[in-house]
Amino acid sequence: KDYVIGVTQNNVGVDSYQTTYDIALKDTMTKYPNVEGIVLDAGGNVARQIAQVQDLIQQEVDAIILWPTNGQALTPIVRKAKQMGIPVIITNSNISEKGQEFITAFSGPNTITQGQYAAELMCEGLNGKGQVVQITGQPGYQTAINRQKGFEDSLAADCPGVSIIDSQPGDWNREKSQRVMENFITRFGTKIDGVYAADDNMGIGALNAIKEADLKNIKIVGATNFAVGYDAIKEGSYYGSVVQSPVSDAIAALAITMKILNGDKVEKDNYFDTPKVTLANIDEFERPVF
Amino acid sequence: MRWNNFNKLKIQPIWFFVLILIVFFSSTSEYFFEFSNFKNIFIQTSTIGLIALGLTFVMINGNIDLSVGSMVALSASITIGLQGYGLGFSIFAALLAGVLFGALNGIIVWKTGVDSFIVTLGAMIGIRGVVFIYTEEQSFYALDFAFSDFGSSSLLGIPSLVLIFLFFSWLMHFILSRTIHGRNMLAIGGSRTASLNAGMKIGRHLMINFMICGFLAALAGITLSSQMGASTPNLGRDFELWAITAVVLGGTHLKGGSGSIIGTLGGVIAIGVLRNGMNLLHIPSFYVLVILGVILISVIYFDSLMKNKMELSQ
Amino acid sequence: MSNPNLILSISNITKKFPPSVVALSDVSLDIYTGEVHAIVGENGAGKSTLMKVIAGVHKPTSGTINYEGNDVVLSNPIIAKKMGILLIHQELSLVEEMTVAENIFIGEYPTKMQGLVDYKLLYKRTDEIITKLKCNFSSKDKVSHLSIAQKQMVEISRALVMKPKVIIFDEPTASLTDTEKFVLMDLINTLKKEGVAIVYISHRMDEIFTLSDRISVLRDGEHRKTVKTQATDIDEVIKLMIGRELNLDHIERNNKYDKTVIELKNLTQKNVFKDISFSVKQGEILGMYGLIGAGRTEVAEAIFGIRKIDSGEIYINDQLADINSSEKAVKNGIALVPEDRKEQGLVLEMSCKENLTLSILQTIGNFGFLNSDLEKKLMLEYKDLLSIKMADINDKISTLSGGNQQKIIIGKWLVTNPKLLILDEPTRGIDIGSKAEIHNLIRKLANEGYAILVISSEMPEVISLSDRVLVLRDGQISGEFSGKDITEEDLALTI
Amino acid sequence: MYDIYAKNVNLGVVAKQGFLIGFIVLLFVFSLFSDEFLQSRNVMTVISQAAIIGVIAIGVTFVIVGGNLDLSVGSMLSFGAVLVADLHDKIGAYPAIACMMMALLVIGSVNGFLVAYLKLNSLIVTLGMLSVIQGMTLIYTSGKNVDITAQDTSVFDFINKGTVFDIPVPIILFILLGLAMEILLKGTVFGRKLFATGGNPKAVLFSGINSAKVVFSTYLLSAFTTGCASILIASRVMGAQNTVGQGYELVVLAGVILGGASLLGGSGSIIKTILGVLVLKFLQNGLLLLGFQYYIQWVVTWVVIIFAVWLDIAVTRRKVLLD
Ligand SMILES: Nc1ncnc2c1ncn2[C@@H]1O[C@H](COP(=O)(O)OP(=O)(O)OP(=O)(O)O)[C@@H](O)[C@H]1O
Ligand SMILES: Nc1ncnc2c1ncn2[C@@H]1O[C@H](COP(=O)(O)OP(=O)(O)OP(=O)(O)O)[C@@H](O)[C@H]1O
Ligand SMILES: [Mg+2]
Ligand SMILES: [Mg+2]
Repeated sequence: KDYVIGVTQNNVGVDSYQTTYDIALKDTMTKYPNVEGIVLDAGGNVARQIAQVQDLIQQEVDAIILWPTNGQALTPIVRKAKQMGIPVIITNSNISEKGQEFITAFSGPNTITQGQYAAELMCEGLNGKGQVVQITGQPGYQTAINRQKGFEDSLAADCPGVSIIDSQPGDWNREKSQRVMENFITRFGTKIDGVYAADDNMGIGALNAIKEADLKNIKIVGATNFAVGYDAIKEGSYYGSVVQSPVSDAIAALAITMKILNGDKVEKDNYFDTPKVTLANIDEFERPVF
Repeated sequence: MRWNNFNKLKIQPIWFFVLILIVFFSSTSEYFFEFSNFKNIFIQTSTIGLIALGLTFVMINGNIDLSVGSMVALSASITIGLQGYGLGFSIFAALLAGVLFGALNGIIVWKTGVDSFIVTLGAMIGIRGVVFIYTEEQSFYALDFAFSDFGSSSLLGIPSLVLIFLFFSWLMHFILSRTIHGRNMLAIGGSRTASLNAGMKIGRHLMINFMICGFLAALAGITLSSQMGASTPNLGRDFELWAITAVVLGGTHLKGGSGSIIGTLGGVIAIGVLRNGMNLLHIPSFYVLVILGVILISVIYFDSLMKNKMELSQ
Repeated sequence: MSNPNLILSISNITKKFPPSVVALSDVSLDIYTGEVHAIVGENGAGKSTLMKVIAGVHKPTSGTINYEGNDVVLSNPIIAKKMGILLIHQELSLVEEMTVAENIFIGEYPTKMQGLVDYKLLYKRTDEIITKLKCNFSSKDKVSHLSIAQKQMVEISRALVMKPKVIIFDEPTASLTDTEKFVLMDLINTLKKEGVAIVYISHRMDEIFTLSDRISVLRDGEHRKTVKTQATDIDEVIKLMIGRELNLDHIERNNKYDKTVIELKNLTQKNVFKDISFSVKQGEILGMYGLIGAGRTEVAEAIFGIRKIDSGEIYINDQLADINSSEKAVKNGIALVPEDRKEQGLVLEMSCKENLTLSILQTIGNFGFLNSDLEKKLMLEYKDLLSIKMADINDKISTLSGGNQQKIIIGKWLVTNPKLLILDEPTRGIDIGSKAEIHNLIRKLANEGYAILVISSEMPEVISLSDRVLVLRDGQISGEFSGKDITEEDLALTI
Repeated sequence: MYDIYAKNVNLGVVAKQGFLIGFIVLLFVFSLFSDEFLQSRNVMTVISQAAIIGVIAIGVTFVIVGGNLDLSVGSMLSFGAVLVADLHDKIGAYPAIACMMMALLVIGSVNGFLVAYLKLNSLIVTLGMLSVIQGMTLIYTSGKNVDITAQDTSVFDFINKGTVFDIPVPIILFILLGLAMEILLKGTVFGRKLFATGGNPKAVLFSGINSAKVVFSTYLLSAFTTGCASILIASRVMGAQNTVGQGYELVVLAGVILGGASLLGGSGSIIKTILGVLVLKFLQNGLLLLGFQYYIQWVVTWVVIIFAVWLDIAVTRRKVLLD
């Protein structure tokens, strides 16, 4: 084999998105006959991921695909990789400003934009007026922070009629999110007009709680459209979400890596589009596989 | 007899595993048995290692400290967050925070009689909250690479972080085996009543060990943040479990009364070698979990077999 | 104060344990230097409690303590120890995982520089001490590897570490054999000559009378009387202790049975015991005597299924029995009252009642549910039968005096109605009255057809109880005696 | 003042319940600030939420009383939930429940065998099992979420949303299980043996009791109650995530210890464990209703947990303070 590509994933198995990404990446790798892949998983643990990059450098791989558990903390080790002459491709979620000079390329969605999209959906769904609660991802994680920031900033700027009455973390966990929503309902009752959940997995948890409390007319907006979310949109109980395919995410990351290995020129930032989806345009999209 | 000698040298059975693992991985991965890889292993284990050193003391007393993981995050955040005032100051502040929160844990255990498990479980949640309040959920990063360059620097070919870890291992070993404090530690863990009857100041003693543990956890936070040139508020989650595992693998009993730094060192390195080796062998991540668990259990199984043998040969 | 030798004077000490126990009421005592002051009393009379008050472990409910002419408040053992009062506890207070030396010097390690233990000196001084006390273990042995008697010697060695002015021995000889006992007596006499005040608690009258200068008697927490040893005799002391004449009459032994209950053939465990063969008949009391470390306890444990044997067979009722667990032993009708009460006998956190019924849980269950009425009934029955002193049957067993704890353990096995009852040091720490009662109980049980194996390090006990005596030496049977005419000389020659 | 032997202070029945008093104070304080807090709707919600952790904690209490630990319950919960949710669509609700229970009992007996018969350190064993089971779960699902999509979900709907006498089924299950297990712990021969084993295993050996069997059973019990919790969680979210139980082991343990069980074994009570779990959950709920940010909630939790236990100790004077 000509090339060895080392991959360290963020946290495979924590949700279907990351898992599907992992499977897609491995599948795609087998399609390149001259490539051998070493796919590791950091389990969401920064220190472990640093160790894994170290171990990949130790094995003198030809390129590293990195899905950072944290944008800042991986910067020094990425710098080290660069010093050792190994190109680093960041996937899914970008690393810090300062690290930009050491990476060869980034490929993934723009999570701030996703937050904005969600805000636009929410604004549209509530006709520019109402009170929403927000269920965020695991505290401290970049995607969670970005989606929250994009959502909040955009609402404040472009949709002043919609206000956020509380935010609590749902930890990317459907059961936790359901619990949080139950407590929101106890506290705010019918004052709630909308729910923003940082992914559909948690959004469905919120939907469960809403159904159980027998509340009507609450608009739920999620992100990373999951199959359950897709079905719920179709059924009309879920307002909208943002489509993001882990398969294209993975394929894009690998394609760029191959280009780099083959010596082709690549763009530094390679965002792929993550369109909004609602009942109105749902037929344009396939049901997600996860 | 053979076992007897080992016992005299106080070599814990865990070291045989380290040996076995090294032989195994050396023969299965071409990258394993290299100086640079051992450097990596040591750097990788130094974080959990420092924590485990402090935990050994607390656990010999028969207590436990679950707040170490959160302490790592707090100290890392302070180190990076206050670097504007000079690195020396920020490191001092981080260590001070470690000692103070350790003292707080200790004082509560001492003065209220609440089980240390509860006290430090509370602190694990609460200190994490303090971290998020202080950082406002943000990751911090170092202004330049000077700090992370230190993290990857070497002295006489040995990484500085490894030297720090080895120095503290030696120091803790010295305290445990040579000083009055060390002897009292084993006595208090072995029998509260006997220690009380002997007139020891148990409460104060326990508190000192919590402070040492807090200090070392804070130090681990500093060394870890120097590897990352950054801090994240989620740093150190589940570190407590791995550190405790290392300590127990090293022969310290949860109920207290026995334990050694050399054993803990063995436990730490066993886990480090295992993780490193599995990375090098490219084992799929789901299977890593299964293998890790199975090996952990087998280690403790063989450990008990060996201990039985030693007992018999005496 | 007139007498210049008066060092410790306690006045009107009362100690209550809420809610209802009055362990000491209005006790006053004077302790003099250069004297051995014996304290006697039945189990639960308050001897240990009084000593704990003196050593700062318990705070008295009321009363004063005057030490060297000053009124003092001994709020914890550290203060008492600093002032020169040392208590050698009745219950062993050792750290099992540490060495002999570390235990003897616990809290008092010799140092070099600040805070560093001087191991050389530590082991040197320990070696001196244990040679002086003729101990047969080394300073570097782990305490957990010692037998209970050896542990007791470690405890006693502490008296030689500091130079205390008052030493209190709380039943130091309860688990010692004669050899060590004599060493201890020598030690006490030396200390006395050096001007140390010694308080000595024991249930053995012979010791009391050979050692002491003065005897104080406690009964039900009250100070009955203090008498000069020379001016009194055993009968008077006993009468003061129990408030009546002691009936020392033995129950007549009769033996109308002839069935062999258990037979051991060449039982061997490598390095522990070898070729042990004997049998016990129904209605027979077999005594087993030997020095510490002879391996008697180990043989008992092997019979009880908790010690693996390397070879040999056990026959129960002439049938080969494979007893490889204590569960099976109990099913086979074997009962063992273990030698280490605290470690092996009691669950300290449980109540008296719960401890008593631990061995028959299976049989008193009602489809697996506890039958608390029956438990209560049994406890009350055995409380009377064994005259156990306790405030309430639901009290934690840890609050009972040592002797009463021992009675509960014996009771725990009597309730199982065993065929073979093994008693390992059954009267250790038991007062003279109860001891006589327990002895008679053992005789009665034998008369009723139980087979009984009594292990004891007390020669008189073995001789007066047993129909037949086995002597063990270094894990092997070195002699067997039977009939009424066993003498102390016989036994002494074979050990 | 120090009196190491004066442990057995026998206070009145009321005074003994320091923790209960703490709990009531907590409820009272929250109800001052939040009108919704003590409304039956909210109370029902919280208890239903608490049922999942509470049910596991009931089983784990047995393990703790025996002087051991079970850290594998978190992974076991994930595994059970994934399994029952996945099988629900394939073979129907009841067979799925039966299969899942069997699987968890097998896992429980592995735990039990290693700890009770091989006498291995329970912390390491169950931590190892935590990892193994998490791996198995991921391998089983290939890392994907499981959703229940079958048409007929009546059984799970009943478990999740049904009521009996207006009380939600999870709460009923919780209470019944709690009562049954309290009786098992306090009123049976098994329970007595367990307390003795936790208190002094040597004395138990010398009493002719096979403590290994007893300890083994405790792991079966914790697997069983975790199985019950798996059903609750799967029917609640109508699906399962591979990591749904992650971190539960510590919360469960916190509840058990809050309830006064000692990690050293030999003490504990199901009722108090349940109280411990309720304290945790009402605290969480109250702080959320007051609208604190999550990290402030964490700090408050810290203070309240320690305060609650301290109150328990101070009121009952169970423990003597160190010098
Ligand atoms: N901590 C305690 N709580 C309640 N009662 C206690 C406690 N300690 C001792 N007692 C009670 O006080 C009384 C005196 O006990 P103590 O141990 O002093 O007796 P003793 O004379 O030493 O007996 P023995 O000869 O058996 O050792 C007993 O009735 C005992 O049950
Ligand atoms: N922990 C141990 N490890 C190895 N050998 C031991 C241990 N304990 C005792 N032995 C050995 O077993 C033998 C008998 O022990 P032990 O002292 O208990 O006998 P014993 O006859 O029951 O004495 P006693 O009942 O008078 O204390 C001795 O040879 C002793 O050295
Ligand atoms: Mg006494
Ligand atoms: Mg013996």
